[in-house]
Amino acid sequence: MTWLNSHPLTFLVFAPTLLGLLLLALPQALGKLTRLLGFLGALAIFVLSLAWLLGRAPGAPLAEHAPWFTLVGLPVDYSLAVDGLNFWLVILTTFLVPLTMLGTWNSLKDRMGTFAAMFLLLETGMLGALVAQDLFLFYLFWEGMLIPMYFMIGVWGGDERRYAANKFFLYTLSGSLLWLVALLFLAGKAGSFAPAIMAQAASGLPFGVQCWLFVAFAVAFAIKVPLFPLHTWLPDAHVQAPTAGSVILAGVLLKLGGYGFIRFAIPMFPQAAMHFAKPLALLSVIAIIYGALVAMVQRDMKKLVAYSSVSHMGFVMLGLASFTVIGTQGAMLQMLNHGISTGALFLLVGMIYDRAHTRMIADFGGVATKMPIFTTFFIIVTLSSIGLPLTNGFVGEFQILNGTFLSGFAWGRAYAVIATLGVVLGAVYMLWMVKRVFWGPVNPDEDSGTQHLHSDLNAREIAVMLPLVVLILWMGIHPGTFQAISEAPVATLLKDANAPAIRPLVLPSAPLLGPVEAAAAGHAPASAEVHP
Amino acid sequence: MTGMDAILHGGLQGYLVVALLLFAIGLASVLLRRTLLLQFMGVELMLNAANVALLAFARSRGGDLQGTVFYLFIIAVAACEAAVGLALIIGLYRHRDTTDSDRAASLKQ
Amino acid sequence: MNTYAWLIPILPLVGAAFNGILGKRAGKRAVTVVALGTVLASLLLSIAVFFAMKALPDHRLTLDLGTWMATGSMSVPFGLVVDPLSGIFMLVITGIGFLIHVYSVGYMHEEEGYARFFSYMNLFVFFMLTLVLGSSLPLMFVGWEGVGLCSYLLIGYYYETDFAPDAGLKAFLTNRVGDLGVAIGMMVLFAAFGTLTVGDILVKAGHLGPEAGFGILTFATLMLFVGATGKSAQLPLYLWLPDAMAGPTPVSALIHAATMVTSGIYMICRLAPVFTLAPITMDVVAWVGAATALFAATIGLVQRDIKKVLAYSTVSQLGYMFLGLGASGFAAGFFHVFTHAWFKALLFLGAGSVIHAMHHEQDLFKMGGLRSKMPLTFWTMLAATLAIIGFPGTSGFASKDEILALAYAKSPVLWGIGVIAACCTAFYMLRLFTLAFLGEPRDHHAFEHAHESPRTMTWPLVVLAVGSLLAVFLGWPKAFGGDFRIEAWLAPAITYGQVHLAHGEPGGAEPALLLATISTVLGLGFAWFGYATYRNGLAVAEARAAKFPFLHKLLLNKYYVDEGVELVILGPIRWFGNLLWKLFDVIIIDGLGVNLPGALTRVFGDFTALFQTGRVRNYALSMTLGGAVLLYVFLK
Amino acid sequence: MFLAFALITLLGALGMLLQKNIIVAGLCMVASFFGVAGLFVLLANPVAAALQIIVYTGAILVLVLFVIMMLNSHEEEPAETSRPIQRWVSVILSLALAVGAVKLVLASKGLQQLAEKGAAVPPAVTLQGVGAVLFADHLLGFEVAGLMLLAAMVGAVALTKRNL
Amino acid sequence: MTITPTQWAAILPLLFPALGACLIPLMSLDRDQATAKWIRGAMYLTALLAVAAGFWYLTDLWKTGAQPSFHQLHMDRLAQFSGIFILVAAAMTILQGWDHFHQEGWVKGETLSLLLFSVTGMMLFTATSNFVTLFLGLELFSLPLYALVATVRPRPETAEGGMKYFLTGAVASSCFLMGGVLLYGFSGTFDLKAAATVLQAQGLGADPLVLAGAALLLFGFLFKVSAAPFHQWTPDAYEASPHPVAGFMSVATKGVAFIALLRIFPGSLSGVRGLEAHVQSALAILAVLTLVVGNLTALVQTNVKRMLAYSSISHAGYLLLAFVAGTPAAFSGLLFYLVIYLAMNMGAFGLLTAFGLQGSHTTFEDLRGLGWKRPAMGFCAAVFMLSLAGIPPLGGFYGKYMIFKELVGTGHVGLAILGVLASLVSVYYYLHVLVALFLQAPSAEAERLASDRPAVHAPLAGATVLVAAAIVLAGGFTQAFLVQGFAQRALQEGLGLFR
Repeated sequence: MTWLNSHPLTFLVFAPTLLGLLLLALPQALGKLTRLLGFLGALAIFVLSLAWLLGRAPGAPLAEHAPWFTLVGLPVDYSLAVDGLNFWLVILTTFLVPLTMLGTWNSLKDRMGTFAAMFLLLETGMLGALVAQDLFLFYLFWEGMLIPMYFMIGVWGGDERRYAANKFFLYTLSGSLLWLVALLFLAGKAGSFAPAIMAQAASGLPFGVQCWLFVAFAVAFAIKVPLFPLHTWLPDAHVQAPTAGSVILAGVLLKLGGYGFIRFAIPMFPQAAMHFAKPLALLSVIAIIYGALVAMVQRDMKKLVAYSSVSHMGFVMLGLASFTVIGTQGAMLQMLNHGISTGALFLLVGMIYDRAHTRMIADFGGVATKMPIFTTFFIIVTLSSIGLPLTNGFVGEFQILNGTFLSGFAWGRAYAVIATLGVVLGAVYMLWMVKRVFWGPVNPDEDSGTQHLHSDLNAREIAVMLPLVVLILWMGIHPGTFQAISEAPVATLLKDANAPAIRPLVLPSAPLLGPVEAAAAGHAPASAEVHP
Repeated sequence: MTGMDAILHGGLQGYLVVALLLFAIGLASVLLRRTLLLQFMGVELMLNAANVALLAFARSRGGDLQGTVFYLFIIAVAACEAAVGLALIIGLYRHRDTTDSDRAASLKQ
Repeated sequence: MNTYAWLIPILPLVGAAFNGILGKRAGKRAVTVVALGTVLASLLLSIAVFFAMKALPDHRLTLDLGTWMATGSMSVPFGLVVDPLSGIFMLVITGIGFLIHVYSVGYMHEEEGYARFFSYMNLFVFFMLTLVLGSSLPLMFVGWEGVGLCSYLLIGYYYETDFAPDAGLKAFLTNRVGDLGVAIGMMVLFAAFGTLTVGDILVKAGHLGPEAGFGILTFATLMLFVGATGKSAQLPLYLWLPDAMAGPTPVSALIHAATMVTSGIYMICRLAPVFTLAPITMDVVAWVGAATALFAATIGLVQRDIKKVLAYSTVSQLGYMFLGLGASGFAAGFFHVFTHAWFKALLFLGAGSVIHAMHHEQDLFKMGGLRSKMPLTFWTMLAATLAIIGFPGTSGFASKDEILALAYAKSPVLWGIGVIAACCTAFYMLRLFTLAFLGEPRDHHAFEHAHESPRTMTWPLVVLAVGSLLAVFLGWPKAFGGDFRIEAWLAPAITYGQVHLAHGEPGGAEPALLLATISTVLGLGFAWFGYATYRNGLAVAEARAAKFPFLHKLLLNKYYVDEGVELVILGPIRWFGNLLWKLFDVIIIDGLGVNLPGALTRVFGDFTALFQTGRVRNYALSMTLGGAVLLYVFLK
Repeated sequence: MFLAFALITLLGALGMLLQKNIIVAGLCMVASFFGVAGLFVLLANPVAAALQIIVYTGAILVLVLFVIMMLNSHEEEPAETSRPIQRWVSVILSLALAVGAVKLVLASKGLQQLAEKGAAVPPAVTLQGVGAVLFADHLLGFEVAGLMLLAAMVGAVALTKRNL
Repeated sequence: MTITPTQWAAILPLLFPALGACLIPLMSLDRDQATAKWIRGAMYLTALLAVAAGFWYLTDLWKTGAQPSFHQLHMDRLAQFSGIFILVAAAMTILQGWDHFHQEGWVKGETLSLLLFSVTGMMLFTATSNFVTLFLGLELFSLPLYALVATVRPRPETAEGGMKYFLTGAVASSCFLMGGVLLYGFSGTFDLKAAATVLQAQGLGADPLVLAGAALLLFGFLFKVSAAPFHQWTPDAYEASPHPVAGFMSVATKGVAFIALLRIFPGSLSGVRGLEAHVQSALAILAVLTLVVGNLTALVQTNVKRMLAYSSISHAGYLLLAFVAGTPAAFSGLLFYLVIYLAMNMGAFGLLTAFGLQGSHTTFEDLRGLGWKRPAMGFCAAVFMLSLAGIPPLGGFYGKYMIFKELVGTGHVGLAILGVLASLVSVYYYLHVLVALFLQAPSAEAERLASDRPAVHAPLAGATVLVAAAIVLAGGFTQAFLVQGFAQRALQEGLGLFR
């Protein structure tokens, strides 16, 4: 017990592995039992993570540090920590895993135990990558995530699963291998894998080298995000993956890309990051619009949601590229939002797929008549996804857009205005899909998906969706719960990075507006940004 | 003695030239002949070339006996190679009824 | 009392939640009680709060309920502001809302989705109240988008039909385009003023000189106006409103006539000091308003669907309001909102009553002679018709006249357009009225079964009719010697924080009176013309239409705008999306960027595999080549 | 004398390389080995010369010729397809190697020094001397050579023994 | 002529397997042994015992830290390290072969005997810097392998594979010999360390014939590690040979050749100034070629064994990169890599045995769905393939990690990028195995294999595969221990690096 108290993060990260290995060791004949065991274990881990993370004394950091090994003259530390930047992402992960297990309870017919084990191994990878404070450790977890995900897509996926799984694996690996070279280069210069020391070493390098290093980091993370034009693995992976895989892919895996930027790429190479802010933002804006336009013409619901992910994650990247507290905070929240909303969407699509065995939009029509509860949930999640105020989607997007508009870069305003178009397009593709699937008369075709819908959501499925809906509203109405903790770290980070000050619009003549009033008007808690 | 003279008059250089030419001819027969037995003989030639060079060097080092000892070992190696090599050729002949190495090319890609 | 003001929006929300989640199980009676009860409670509370506000010295009641979003320099509170402007709106929303709720009890009583309907309606009231009471722009935006959502849900209420979901989608998406403008406007205002709280913005704007308006503020206000055109169905974003009639009639009355569609006007009034700083925007507002008023009115002339006529009429009247606003007549525009709320709600409810009586027959050409069958509806509709055509002494007369007077001051052309639109309005309203209630019944079967509506439906009509007629006393036009009391009422709200706000000054009394007389007489003339054309059936009208086949067809097909939008905007966007997907995503990025290198690698692999010939001589040769390379490198 | 033996050696080898008939090629090989033995005599190494004739010519080549007879293929089989690239590249490489070898020998200063230093003819190698060195310095090598012969025998048996 | 105890200590580890090699053929003289299972058992046990004794003796030696020698044989730390390496590989091979040779129709003891001879030769090869011994060691381990490749005589292609291996190998060893003779000629000594000193002292380091000799010496090593373009025998020989023998060749041959290369070039010959640069630039070129050819050709293979052969070629490329970096850390990375490589490649070939694939039934098609039929073996397969691909946190990653780190550190960023791109390509064909095992429906062959045999088809092979997987997995967590405790000590105390 004392060990647990002193190593809560180790436990949190590796408990899923232990559980997963246990499930792998259990005989296959126990199929359903292993599934239950996996779920209960994941639930327990979630509860523990809540207890440890929320229950700690305010301000007390949750960290573990121990030297691990030294190879080729480079010390690698076993260094884990939870701080403002990853706090909620950790909880999101532990939350989504049991929820997804419950949500896809009956989706799989065979090898349920193995699947649950893969899921838990993936959880270890994700949690480890989130809490790792040493880049080598981070890299281990980062790559380690690929393996279970590969099997989840490849074994339990759709018809094109082999292609999708290989593509996912190779695509993401290609970025991270090149990143590894950059990592080794910098670690060699710094003599350490600690981000702070590496950052210091990086700052001593010529600017051109810094830029190359940043690009290597950025490409690895951007593939995960995924940022246009490195996104094409995502639609295949999402469509082919089983529901649980899609949920966790959208819910957590993509977040790690954005998290990588804010945790490593930006603080380590602030100058280069600033240098590349414009191209990053441009790609983000393209991703927002492009993802939305392509989503609009999709025929498969899952693919549509997948492309919507591209669009939504574009917002995250735009917020990060703005280098303002508002934008970055918005991006952090948007990551959580996307995890909840898109995760929920994939769950819902999975639920209807389990019943109708099709995901093609044209196969449906009039689903609302058959499944009113399902429809209600779908609409709520849709609204969250399109950023309706009072749902979570709005807060994130609003802050990102405002942060971008205010950013110290000349392009900020134009990009913010263009990116706003994405909000409109988001409504177009989502609601158009809703219209074609849910509204209208019941699809009269005998073989249509709607005709195969015989039951509305059962209690289990409602129990899965309710927490998500509650979160959607909670995050929309009181985002402070989720943003307060990252406010100070983000502000510090941007200050350390020497981010350019925000650029308010200057009105031509403001004779009566004195500086004192101005300071009073824009109150800025713990922030480098003060409106004049 | 200049280089060319030394070669023609049986100096060390001459032996080395003979050795290296013998080596080249041996290699050429591995590359150019298709009959496995002749290719094998090419290998024997290459070994012999080494022998010539070895003993020539040994001589110019004042009749170093180490060289002769190594020569003994090389002969043993050549004998062993002959045993194994010929056994392999016979084994191949039993299956394929040929000693043409180009015809024994089912393992490829 | 004031600290409970937050209950005003929350009560309907509670009702919505109850009806949405439990309504189906609780039964119709409980649903009715909850839905009506919450709105009624809200109404009573509103009245109390309104008078409490009036009693305050600065007519301004603010309430801070905690933080919504706070990060960096952005801080958005949950706060309410009740001042004369939002106060009157609040009363209209809860008051007319309550009446329409009552009406709906009768109108919807056979519907299966009764609870769903009332849940949406309550939710709408909540969002509408949030819109008007919210103390900051994002909070206003909550309501702004929220009412759009409710509108979407209510238009698509008959979701199992084909057209209703389409109409709902159209409404939501068109509104979204407008919301884009509001979002951008908010960003600009935030960047310029450093705050999103309306009060603070107004205070800061008040310190700006008139020269501040060019550039930034013009852009911001124009963007906000784009939002207003979306929500208030102005050119070019009016398209959704006529289709929105697919929803149940009470919805049309509440949302698409009385409240939601006027939120654009509310926003401009709310931000009047900022708009005033941007004269270019004001011109745009005025001209767009005028153009919409005329454009929609002409379409209204030939429509056969009773609700469509009213819908285009609404668009046209909204145009009027913007015309007023654009002419700096914030009070005038707002007053028209107020009066319009009464009579347009009444018109819709009356139409609903007719439709109800005719078993969901909406075609005017199949009605006729209903006067005898439904007298109460007839008389209340008459009151509303008189009000909308500006019959002297009615509320419509007062508000319309004030707008026209201000328009003349801005530009005589605007006045001219306004008058023509007013004449068209008079014509099609009388056409509607005549076709529905007078003359001979054209569909005898339906006529036989027609009957007066139940009491829950008729007494709201009566209340509204009284309102339509009496609302005039709030602002008897100055042209006719009145004091236009509402202007003074609203002044604390509209000039809030202002140091030097330029007021729109109507011209002197003499031309005003003359112009007012001209417009009134012309309107009445066209009203007679409408009556005369249709009193004996359709023959006269058809003969006349045949003389202008092209024009008639153009109007009948609403200038082919829907088709044009499909052709010019939606089609290309879909085409472009497909292009991006099939060409860019699949072929260029995935094909050339991802699969091609993969395939090339395989091809190279096939190539290198060619060297593995299986012939031992080749192997020896490549080894020899390798040896040669080694020798070369070593001896180099 | 040197030239004669050298020519016998090289021409015998060339004959092996170019001769169509396998048996003739084998006999050329014998000639070449005799030439090598002659060279060894010139190198004052009668022990090596004797071994060359006894072991190489007497044992190994006879074994090879025996196998040639056994396998019953006296002529080189006709080529399945002509492979000019293989042939020409091989020829060029071999020639380059030969020419390069001569050039290397000529270019090597160290070789020249060595040749001058060791020009004096040393006393002939005796079997006694060889034996002494073999068992003193190269005991390990001797043992290993023994193992190797055993291994080769086992290998040959494993590969060719008729009944498994 | 007495042999002192320290001399015994130096040769005993070699004597055990040699003794075993001599004994076993005697056991198989009995004609009726095909029916007598116990004779087979006795032969295998003898072989295992010989290996175990050598292993036990070597580990004991390692613990004491003694580095005895016998004439030209120096049983120093590096030799002990490689001896342990070879013996472990041999033990795994014997265990995997137990059932497999039997199924392939070959039960006689010659196979085992040859294997043990080869083991002896390998240990000798890595334990000396004297050219005579080196050459004899090379031949002693090569000749039995030529024969071993062709032992499964009923299969027609085995003799072909053996012949190819033999002929190319003979050419390579002739070149090796010529190189050694040239170095001897100029230095007057067969001891390469002394030769280097002499050459440097007499200023002959840059003599063209000396350099040519060094190049020819390198030729021999590169052939044994199967670096391109000396690699072409590899896939053919592996395909021809029984699975355990292929595994043994891929691991042990490559391993000893790399260790001997390490001992001779950066070790013994380091005294010749300027040679290092030549070696590095030559190896850089060949490493690139090896990586490209190995990986690309592996990509298009349909036969798992051939794929593994090309993969072993590409691994030679990574290992060669360690020489390009040329730092002690890179060499310790190399040794660590070899340890993991031993486990994962023996395991990978052992899988084929454990899955019961015989003869030429080793295509990807034959593997279909077997992963689910034999979950434990499937799990091992995943471990091996992902480790071969260098996916963290498996052991294979750390080997590459150390080599790449040193490459980048010594300024060869381009080579490092090429290396990672190559491993990206390699991921594809390693995944191909997993695709076949897990992602495809079982083939008829898989169903048959699963139905008519016990759960793990060849128990001993299965066990070795499991052990190998355990080593690979553990390698991912004990990497620092392995590197510092073994690889670095071997280099430091055996070769004198890290000074």
